[in-house]
This record gives sequence, structure tokens and C-alpha cells, in this order.
Amino acid sequence: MSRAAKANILFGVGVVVLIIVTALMQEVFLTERNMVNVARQMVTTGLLSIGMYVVIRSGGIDLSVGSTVAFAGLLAAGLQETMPVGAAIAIALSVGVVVGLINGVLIAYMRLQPFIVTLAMMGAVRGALFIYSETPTYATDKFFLKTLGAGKIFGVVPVTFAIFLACIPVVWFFMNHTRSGRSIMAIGMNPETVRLAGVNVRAQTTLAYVICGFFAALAGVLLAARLGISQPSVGVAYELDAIAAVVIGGGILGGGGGTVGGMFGGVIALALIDNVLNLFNVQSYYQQIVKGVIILIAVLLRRKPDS
Amino acid sequence: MSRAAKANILFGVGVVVLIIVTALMQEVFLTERNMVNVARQMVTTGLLSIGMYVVIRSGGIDLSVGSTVAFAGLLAAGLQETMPVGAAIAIALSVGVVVGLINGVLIAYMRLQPFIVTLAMMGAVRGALFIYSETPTYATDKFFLKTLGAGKIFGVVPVTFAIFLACIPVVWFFMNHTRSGRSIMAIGMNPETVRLAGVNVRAQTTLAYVICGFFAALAGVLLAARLGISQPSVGVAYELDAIAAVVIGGGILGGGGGTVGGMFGGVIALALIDNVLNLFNVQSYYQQIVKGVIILIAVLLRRKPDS
Amino acid sequence: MQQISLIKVAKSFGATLALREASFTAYRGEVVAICGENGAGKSTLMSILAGSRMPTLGHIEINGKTVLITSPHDAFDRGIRTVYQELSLLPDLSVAENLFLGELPVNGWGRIDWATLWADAGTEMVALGMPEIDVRRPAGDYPVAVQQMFEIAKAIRNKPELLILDEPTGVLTQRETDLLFAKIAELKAAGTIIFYISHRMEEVLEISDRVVVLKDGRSVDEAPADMMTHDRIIQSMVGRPLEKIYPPRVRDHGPVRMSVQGLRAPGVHDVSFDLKAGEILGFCGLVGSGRSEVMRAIFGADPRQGGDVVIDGVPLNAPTPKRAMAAGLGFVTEERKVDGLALDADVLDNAGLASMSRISRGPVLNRRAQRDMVFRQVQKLDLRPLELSYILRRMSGGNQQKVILAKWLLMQGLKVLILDEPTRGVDIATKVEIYRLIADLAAQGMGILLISSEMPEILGLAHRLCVMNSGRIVAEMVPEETNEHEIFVAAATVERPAA
Amino acid sequence: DGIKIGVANLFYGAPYFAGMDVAVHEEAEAYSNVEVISTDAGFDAAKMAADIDDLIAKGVDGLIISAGPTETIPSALIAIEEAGIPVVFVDRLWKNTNLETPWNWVGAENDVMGRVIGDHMEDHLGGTGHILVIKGGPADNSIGIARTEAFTEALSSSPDMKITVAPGFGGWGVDGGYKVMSDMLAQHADLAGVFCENDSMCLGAQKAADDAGRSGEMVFGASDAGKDTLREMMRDGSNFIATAVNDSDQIGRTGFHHLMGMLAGAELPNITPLYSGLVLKDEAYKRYDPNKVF
Ligand SMILES: Nc1ncnc2c1ncn2[C@@H]1O[C@H](COP(=O)(O)OP(=O)(O)OP(=O)(O)O)[C@@H](O)[C@H]1O
Ligand SMILES: Nc1ncnc2c1ncn2[C@@H]1O[C@H](COP(=O)(O)OP(=O)(O)OP(=O)(O)O)[C@@H](O)[C@H]1O
Ligand SMILES: [Mg+2]
Ligand SMILES: [Mg+2]
Repeated sequence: MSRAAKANILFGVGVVVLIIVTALMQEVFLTERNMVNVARQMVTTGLLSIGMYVVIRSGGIDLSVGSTVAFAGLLAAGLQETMPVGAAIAIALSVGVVVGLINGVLIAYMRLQPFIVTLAMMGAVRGALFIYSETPTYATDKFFLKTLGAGKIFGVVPVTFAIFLACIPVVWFFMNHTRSGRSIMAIGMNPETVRLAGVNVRAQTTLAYVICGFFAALAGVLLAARLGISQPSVGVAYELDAIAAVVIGGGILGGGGGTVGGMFGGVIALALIDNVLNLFNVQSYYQQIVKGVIILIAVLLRRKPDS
Repeated sequence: MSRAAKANILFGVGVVVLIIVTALMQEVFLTERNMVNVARQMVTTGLLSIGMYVVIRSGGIDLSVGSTVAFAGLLAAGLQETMPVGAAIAIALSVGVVVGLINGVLIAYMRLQPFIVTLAMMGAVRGALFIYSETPTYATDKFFLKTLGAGKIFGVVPVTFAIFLACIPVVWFFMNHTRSGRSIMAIGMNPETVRLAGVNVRAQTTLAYVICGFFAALAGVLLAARLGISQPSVGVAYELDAIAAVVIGGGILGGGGGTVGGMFGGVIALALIDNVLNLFNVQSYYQQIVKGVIILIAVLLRRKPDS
Repeated sequence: MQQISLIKVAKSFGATLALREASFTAYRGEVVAICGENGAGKSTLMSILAGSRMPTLGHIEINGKTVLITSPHDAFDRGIRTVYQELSLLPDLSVAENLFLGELPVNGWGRIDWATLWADAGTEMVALGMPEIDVRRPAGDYPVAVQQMFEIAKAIRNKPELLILDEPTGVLTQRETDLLFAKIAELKAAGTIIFYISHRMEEVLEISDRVVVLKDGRSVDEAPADMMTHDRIIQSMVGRPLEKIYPPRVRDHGPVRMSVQGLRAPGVHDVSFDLKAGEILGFCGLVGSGRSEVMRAIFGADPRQGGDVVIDGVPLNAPTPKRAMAAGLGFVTEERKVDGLALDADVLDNAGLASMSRISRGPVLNRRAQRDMVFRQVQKLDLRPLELSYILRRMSGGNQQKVILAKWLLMQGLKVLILDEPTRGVDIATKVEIYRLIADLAAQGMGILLISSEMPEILGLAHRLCVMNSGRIVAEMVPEETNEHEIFVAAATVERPAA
Repeated sequence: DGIKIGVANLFYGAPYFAGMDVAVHEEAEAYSNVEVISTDAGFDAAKMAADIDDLIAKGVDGLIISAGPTETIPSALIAIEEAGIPVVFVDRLWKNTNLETPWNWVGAENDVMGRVIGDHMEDHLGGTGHILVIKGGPADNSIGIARTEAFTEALSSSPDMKITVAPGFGGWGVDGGYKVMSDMLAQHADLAGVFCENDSMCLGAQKAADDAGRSGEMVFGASDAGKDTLREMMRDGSNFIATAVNDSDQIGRTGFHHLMGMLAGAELPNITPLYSGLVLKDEAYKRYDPNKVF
């Protein structure tokens, strides 16, 4: 068994222990209502992590996703007042694609550093969305998106969570069973080798950012739907949680590690940490410390072996 | 002439053009008052950039500096009410050193990824400082620090700016003319080579984070002195400006590029951008976009040549 | 150091037993050659002596006393210096700083004494016979062979007690090899013990006093060099005799497969040649003669400045690697660590990288088919360990090379294969297999462009030779009708600029 | 068993909000069977929605919501209605609160605060002079907008008063106020008055003017009447002339008792504004309490 597989198991065991201990000590933890909460709460970070996973595997990083979340949510909520819902969502999602495209072109074709490009985009997109929303867009009661946001499948599974869940195997398949996905993974390890093997490295790298932008926009649309409102100041620092989830799941900044399953585990872990700390009544400030320590322990389990 | 030197000159020319254009169009720009203002404003980002430069050259990154700024400022301001000012400052600075030490040990000895370690520390330090500051704001009339914060040398040069200026050659000397500094630079290029050359890579890497923590704490103390008050919520996202300054100055995340002079140029450029946009009365949202574009142009000037 | 003994040294990496039981002794002023197949454990053993790894079992004795070498720094203090198998220079730092890394001279206040550094580094390069080197320039400005000499200079600078040379000549050409051998003789006379690892038998027998053979992590044979023969080493290494090193040369060439006319690129001036189907065309030349640059320009790895390349009647202009591959070109590059491999990926992903279109339907990859296909190929190349999920970084150098070969052999529609130093770091038994493979590929009608700095290899394999000098082809020869000396003269003659 | 009360804070990391939360806890101390659970969303509306879900899942009997600048979170309102528990909005009244469950709002009136400062500054300067306005944050900041609009409206009766709104945001903090003010000082030589959307920014702005040696040329006014501001106003020769009451301590305490009342079945109007009037320099000592958080 590989070391990474062992780390995944160790990590899984840790999560299960956390669940059992919490369940024993806090009755509410395993109630349907709380589980639905946890499920709903992981959707935004989860979708962002999916896109972030792809970008991190390509050897990059994307700090602009938080701003894209806000912009897409604002567009979806704002436009659906004047046009069909489908069109509003399509426009919102395509803004994510455009942001990803700009990131990708600057990074892959202009060869700028991903950190600085997406940092600049983070600010620029935030500025643009505030300009767009001169009068901030607020949800209305008719706000159709409520159905999407508050709806449940079989009366139990939140629709937003189901959408997130459905995206996981799609991305897993893409990364592991398509030429494009394999190329993106290889690019994260050695782009020159991949280029000399006849892959259009620039196009594939750009694709990674486009995918990330798309998922960020999707997260934004679903968040607006869930809250029943869109706010221009939403999404600040969301990129950090997404990056943390990917890294907790075994991802390595700069490329070369982590699986989709691990990333999913990271998302679950982060959502559980927040929920459990709330259930245990841990005060806000202590939460931040405890969360930091838990993240460090999670990545300690996965550190590279001594050579 | 090397490509990097050319880029530095191009960059310098750009800054000078910016200055001339602004000076011609806005009379106030070159007034003593405005220059003093610009000088003062660059101190915090400047000190953070010095530390960030060292860490980035070592191949790492430090996201925790913003929290350290707040913690150190709070301590200096809070403690000087009950103990001699020198002792208060010493304690504040040593908190920066301790944070750097923890970062360094986790990164160098535990071999965890710098991004995630310092992200966790960012949250943990912020939590700790909120716990410390049960009553969150300090400001006293006697607050000696005001002298330090508002004082001017020869009646012109702000003391805080002079301290920042004085730190530049010190760090330049350290990085370029000591064994330790050269080792840190070499570690950013290839840590294994440096290890095999008999250097204690772990100790040197840790040192880089300690230096960064120290400068973050110094920035925090001077900021509290300048504002005459300290607030726990200060310093959020300051790390991003520092990273941007280093990268604009030619630094490469992951190690291997950038000079102290370039970093200084980056700090000046960022301070000027903010000031000039304000003088031209550019509205905040547009400022964010313009700033993003300017950062991208600055790094475009420096991108690696086509291969 | 009077003597150093390895006593039952073993090292495991998780489940992998890199070394099982290595024992031998070396004495003052002795050159001990260490031979063994790829993955036999040579580099691992040396890394233990160099203090960069700790043994799992066994111990080391110096002058009869048991010692524990705990870190590279510790090894330095004992006078042990190492030239590692893989280049480990910092290309952006000056030559001088690379030479003195970790031991930069400082003055009383701890400031680096640059004047002394430049002077001392210059002295070192002169002592090595390379006075033309500007020690203030970045090391990366120099070609690989010269960089390797920097590594050597770095290691011998302090007159080491024990010098470990792990395949130092892999990237060297004759001139540098001669300089190195002269230096080894000098150090030996001064009492240094030298461990010398090489896959080149001629070299081993020429330079060493004693030969130790490792097989599967065990020291299995040991004898003074004059009692060792080529065949005995191979027998001990491989476990069976090798029959013939070079396969018979079959000259059954078809029509022209690839025609290169007036090719120009940085470092390449007006290069023209034809390659026939079934032909192995060898390229000789000194370091920096531009052989690699020609190949990179043909393949589109670097931009071309002019010239035409035609493959099977189809022009390949404005090439990118992708277009070159579509035209039937494959390219085994020279620096495997830099552009040949994704070291953190496994065998499957590396070897399957250039052939994904073969087993894809639309964008979807058939991973099972890929696994089968790659497995068959690496099995044919006798990869060790034969495990598709093995991470390349943990493989021995020679086996990494096999993975690269597998990658290109799997490419669909391969018509012309460019091989830039394909056997660098590969053990003798595998080399023989690779030679046979090259001959087979040619026999099937493929065109082969072969660059090699090992003269016997290129003389033994090629059908025709182009000798390059300063970016031009200066001579064309037939291997059977020439010799190493003649080639060297053509390659080394300084051309006067045309009037 | 006892009564569980949840306090959902958008942001705990500013004294104003922390003070409100502390006041709720202090009032609850008196009751032996009341437990108060606080959450902090770190300024993130989505996290706040999640926190409210978590609190409801924990079975709180009533909620206090301190939502900072958040306009409303419909999904949280739905969850509250489903849970059928009473809720008190402190400081910020959410939109669309036509709830089935008992609800109440306690807070200061932002338009009143802006207006009284505006009126006072107009008087103080004799209806003439150049006034700078420093805004806290962007377009979804309706608290600040209400204060600034009322302030501007109050000045509109004096045509000789010129208003400049700083292009940058002060981010509600001392450091932001300082920075914006520094640039504005460099640009404008004739500032006579400065209005900031909250106190913290004005303290920074005042320090910036001080550092520039121009403190004497202008006066400052803001709103919140936090203890740092009051102490500054009590200083001899301070030019921080006025602030408006926005007593987070009192809001917290009142909010707690309103919730307790509703839990006991008492009925009260939905909207219960607290005093939001002017505090002038010479009255500052009356309100100053060093033991308060804010
Ligand atoms: N870091 C590592 N982790 C796991 N296995 C390793 C590691 N390094 C080496 N090995 C394994 O140990 C064995 C010996 O490797 P080593 O590099 O010592 O061989 P070598 O004799 O130097 O071969 P070559 O001639 O190809 O350089 C190989 O099977 C290799 O795969
Ligand atoms: N002494 C030197 N100093 C600096 N650069 C050199 C020197 N000699 C050659 N070069 C550069 O190196 C490049 C060619 O080196 P390279 O090693 O690729 O040649 P090669 O013929 O392919 O030899 P090899 O087969 O050993 O790689 C040229 O671009 C040349 O400018
Ligand atoms: Mg080896
Ligand atoms: Mg070459």
C-alpha cells in the first residue's frame, strides 16, 4: 500500500473518530437537521475546492475565486429579475469562465506567476462587481432561486449538496480518465516534459483555470440561491478555505500530489470542524486556534517521509 | 546587461514617468506634505515586504504577517501602560520572533508546506490576540509611542520611515554579504544541493521565518505608534500587499529571483499607485481594477523570456 | 585516512531493499571502482558514506574505528567529498559560489570576502586545467559537461581524504575526461581514497586499482584491477556472460525518410542531411558543438530560424513538439531530470505520456489499455522494479532512462526517433538491450538520429556519422572506415572564418 | 431544564460588536438557568447563515442576531420561522422581516445620528466651510449610507458648505481612516470639518491631521460614542467636537431583556429604537465608562 493511501486511511480514521466522539457527546450531532446543515455548509467550499484542486494539480493557484463567487451570485440574482432564470444562470456561469480564461491566458500564455495574476484578478473582479451593483441587488420573495437553494431531494438531501456531490465523480473522471486531465496532472509535475511529449501545455493550463472559474461561479450561483440574497461583499477569503481543503486532502501547492477523494475528505473535514466546534460551544477566538491546530495535524499526517 | 537588470531599469523608468505625469497634472503631488504622506504610508507594507522578501527567497511564503502586525501592536500599546516602553516593545517584537520560530520549525523541521502552515498560523494568531485583548482597544494620551509614530527627523523625515529606510541596507547586506543570507538564497533555488553542501538547511530556513516574524512585529509596533491606538482587527490581508511588492520587484514565489532593490521599488510603486489614484480622485472600485492592471503590467515587464 | 571499511551495510526504503549486504575495504591512495547494474545500490551506498542517508544495518569503520556519519556536514568534516550522479549545481549562482557553497570565505566581521572567493575559485579552475572559465558568471551559462567539471572542482577543492565519484564521466567528453583522470592521478598520489562508479568498462579498467561488483545490493565480487577482465565484471554484475555488445550492422536502407536542408537556429548554422529508412545516423562532436541544438530545432523544442525539414515527403515547418510528433518524430532528450521526466509521477504516467491518443476515444482515455500497453513495453526493457505505480524519483538513474525510452517507443506512427545520449547512466547489460532495440527499430524501417559522447558506442552502432563543429556539420564518415582519432580531429579543429 | 439563547454575530472582532455580545452574556449571568451560546461568522454572511442553522439545530429557545452590515439573509429567516422561535435583531434590522414568530428590533437610528452631527457641524462652522466625508465601506453598506445621506441632507440648507466624499474607503478602522485622511490632507488645503461614518475612522483621521500639523484647522464628528472617542473628546483642546449615541452595550442588554420577555409571552412592538442623540464635547464625561468594552 502506498504511503499516500496510508495517509488517506489514517485521515479517514481521524474523521470517523471525530464523528463518533462528537455523536456520543452531543446528541444533536447526528440528527437529520444537523446533518442537513453540515451538508449544506460544505457546498460552497466544496465547489471551490473542486476547481482549486484542478488548478493546484496543474501547479498553480487561484486566489480570485472568492470574488468570482460574489460576482456570479450577484449576476444570477440581479439578472433573473429581468430575464429567464436559465439565461441569468448561464450568464453568471460564463462570467466565471471568462475570469478563468483571463487568468489562464495571463498565466499560460504570458507566463506570469499564478499567485500574482489571480491576486490582481481578485481585486479587479471585486471592483468590477461593485461597479456593476451600483444599487446592490437584493433578493425578492419571488426569488425563484429559493427553490433551488432551499429545495430538497426526497425531502432530505439539499439540492445544492446534491449538485456538489454530482460534480465530484465528474471531476474525478476528468482528471483520471481523460487525456486533458492526465495532461494537467503531468503539467503540475514537469511542464517541459509534457510540452515535449506533444501536449499543448498552454491550452491545458488555461483549461484548468477556466474549470476553476466555472466552479467558482457555480458556487456563487448556489450560494445566492441558498441565502436567498446576493451581496457584493460575500466570498472574501473563501479561496483560503478551498486551498486548505485541497492541501488537507493531500494536495501539494506547486503540483504533484493529492487525489479527488482526498480533496473531498478535506472538504468534509473542514465542514465538520466548524460544525463540531459550534456544537461544543467553543468560543469564536478559540475556534480559530483549534482550527489552525487541526489543519496542521491533518497535514502532519501526510507529510513527506524522511529520506 | 542582464535581463533582470534591464527589467529593473524599465520598471524604474515606468515609476519615474508615473511621477512626472502626476506631478504635472496634480500640483499637490510633489509638495513636502504629500511626499511625507507617501513615505509614511509605505512603512507598514515596506517592513512586511522586507521580511517577506527573505522568506520568498528561501522558497517559502508567510501569510501570518498580518496577524502578527495586529498582535505586536496590541502588545506594545497594551504593555507600555504597565511597564517601561522599552520592555513593552521588546516583548512585542519577541512575539513576532516566536511566531516566526513556530512557522519555521513546522516548515523546516516538520517539512509542512509553508502556505498551509502560515495560513493556520494566521488564524491562530488572530484568535490568540483577540483572547489577549479582552478589552480590545488601547490608546492613552501619554502613549509615548505617539512620539515615535509622529516624530520627524530634521523636522521632515518621519521617524517610522527612517526606521524602514535603515532596515533596507541591513537586509541587503544580510542577504548578499553573509553566509547565512547566501544560504537562504541558495535554499530557495535548490534546498537539496545546499544540504549536500553541508549547510544546516533547516536552521537557515527557520531563520528566514524568524526574520519575517520580527519585521512583521516591528511593523505592528510602528503602526500602533503611528495611529496612537491599536486595534485587534488591524492588519487583515496585509500579507497580500507585501507579497505583491516582492513579486513586482522581481521576486519569484518558490524562490530563485528578486533583489532587495527590486523589492524596495515594488514597495514604492505600490505606495505611489495608491496615492496617485487618490489624488486623481479615482473612485475606490475603479482603484481596485486599475491597481490590478498596474500590478499585472509591472510583472509583465519582468516575465521570463520566451524559451 | 588510512583505510575505510564498509561492514555489512544495508539500507531499505520502506519495502525496497536498496542495499542488502555490502562489505569491502579501501586503502590510502587507492582507486576503487564500483560496478553494478542499474539499481544495484551503488548510489545508495555512496550516499551513506556521504552522510546524506543513514544505513539501516551495518556500519562503517575509518582507520579501524567505527564511525557514524550523521549528515553531509559531518562527512565534510571527515574529509569525505562527493560528486553525485545527478547534477546538483545552482545554475543562477556564480561558478565561484557554487564551488564554495556552505564555506564562503568571510572576513573578521562575517562579511563575505568576495575578492578572496573570486581568486580562490579561479585558482581551482586553473588547477583543474580550465583557466578559461569566468568564475563570476552564473554556472548555468556553461554547457552540462563544463558544469560537471564545476561539481568535480567543488568536491576536490579541499584535497579530500575520500572522494566519491558517482558516474562523473556520464556527461563529459574526451577533453574533460582527460582532465579528470589527470586530477585523479594527482589526488591518488597525495593519498586520497577514491570510489569510482561508472558503467563504462574501458574507463573502469583504465583508472582503478581494484574493482568491487555489487549485485542486488550485495558486494559479490572483488579483485585487483589487473586481475579483472571485462568479461569477469560483466559475469559478476549480470550473472551471465554477454555475447556480443553491438548487434550486426544491416545496411538495408529504404528511401529517404527525413530530409533536413539549411537548418538554422541559435548555435546551429546551415545544417543539412538526409536520413534513410532503416538508417542509424550518428552525430559526433565536442561539447557545445550544437548537436543537441540541431535536434531540438528539428523537433520544435526550440524555435527555428530557418531551413526545411521534410518527413516522408511532408514538410514540417513552424514546428511544435505536437506537430513534430504528428509527423512521426520522437525525441529522447539529453537531460532527463530537466525535461525528460516528471520525477514525482509514476512509471505509468511517465511512460504513457506520449501515446495517450492511441488508446483514447475522443477525449476519454482507456486507462486499462494504457496500463497493459505500458506494462508490455517496460517489461521488454527489463525495468526494475517492474511496477507501474513506482515513483520515478525513487528509481535508479538507469531505470529512469528506460522509462523515457518506453515513452517514445510507445508513440503512435513513429517514423524517426531522435536519441540524445540514450544510454547515459545505463548499465552494460541494459545498454546491450538498448543497442539491439535500436538496431531492430532501424531494421523495421525507422530512421534513427543518434547522439552519443561514447565513441565506441557510436562507432559500433551507426551506419553513417556526421561530425559537428561549432554548429556545422564538418565531416561525414562511415564508421568502419574511420577511428576515434580521425573523428576527434574533425570535431576539434578550429575553423577559420571564411574570407 | 433551562433556557438556551443563541447570539449569532456577523463579526466579533470589532469592539462595537464584541461589546454587544459581552453585554448579553453579562445580563444572562443573573439568571441561573439561562445559557447563552455565541457564534462568530468572521464577517461572512454565508457563515452567519450556517451559524444560525447550527444554533437552531442545537435547540436554542430564542435568537439574538447581530448582523453588522448584512441587509438580510432570507434563508436564515425561513429557518427561524420553521423553528418557530422568537428573535431579536440588534443594531441591524433585516429587510423582509414579516415573520410569523415574535420578533423585535433594538438599535440606534442611523439617519438620526447623521442628521444631528450634520446640524451641529453646520452650527459650529457657521454654515460655511469645506467638509470631508470618509465612508466605511462599499455599496452594500446601508448603515453608512444612511448616516452619510442624513448628514449631507442636514448640511444642504447651507449653500456655502462644500462636501467632498473621499474616493477611498476607510474600512471602519483607525488604520483605514488614517490612510484615507493622509491622502485627502495632501490634496485639500481648506478642510474645515470631517465627518466619518464611524468613530474609529475619525480617530485615525484626526491622528493624521495631527501628524500633518493641521489638527487646529478643522473639527471632527462621527457616530457611535465609543469609549475611545469619548476619552478623546474629554481631552483638553480636542477638536473632536461631536459624536452620536450608538450604545452597543445598552443595545445588547435591552435586546436580551426583550428576548426574555418574548419567551415569557410578553408582547412588544417590533421596532424599538434607542436614543441616538448627540454627544458634545462638554458632555462626553457623562457617558464615559472605562469598564465598557466599547
Ligand atoms: N529514495 C528512494 N526511495 C525508494 N527507493 C529508492 C530510493 N533511492 C533508491 N531506491 C531504490 O534503491 C535501489 C538502488 O538504487 P541506486 O540508486 O543505489 O542504484 P544504482 O546502483 O546507483 O543504479 P544506477 O546505476 O542506475 O545509478 C533501486 O531499486 C532504487 O529504486
Ligand atoms: N565554453 C562555453 N561557455 C559557454 N557556453 C558554451 C560553451 N560551449 C558551448 N556553449 C553553449 O552550449 C550550447 C551547446 O551545448 P550542448 O551541450 O547542447 O552541445 P552539444 O553539441 O549538444 O553537446 P552535448 O552532446 O554534450 O550536449 C551552445 O548554445 C553554446 O553557446
Ligand atoms: Mg546510481
Ligand atoms: Mg547536447
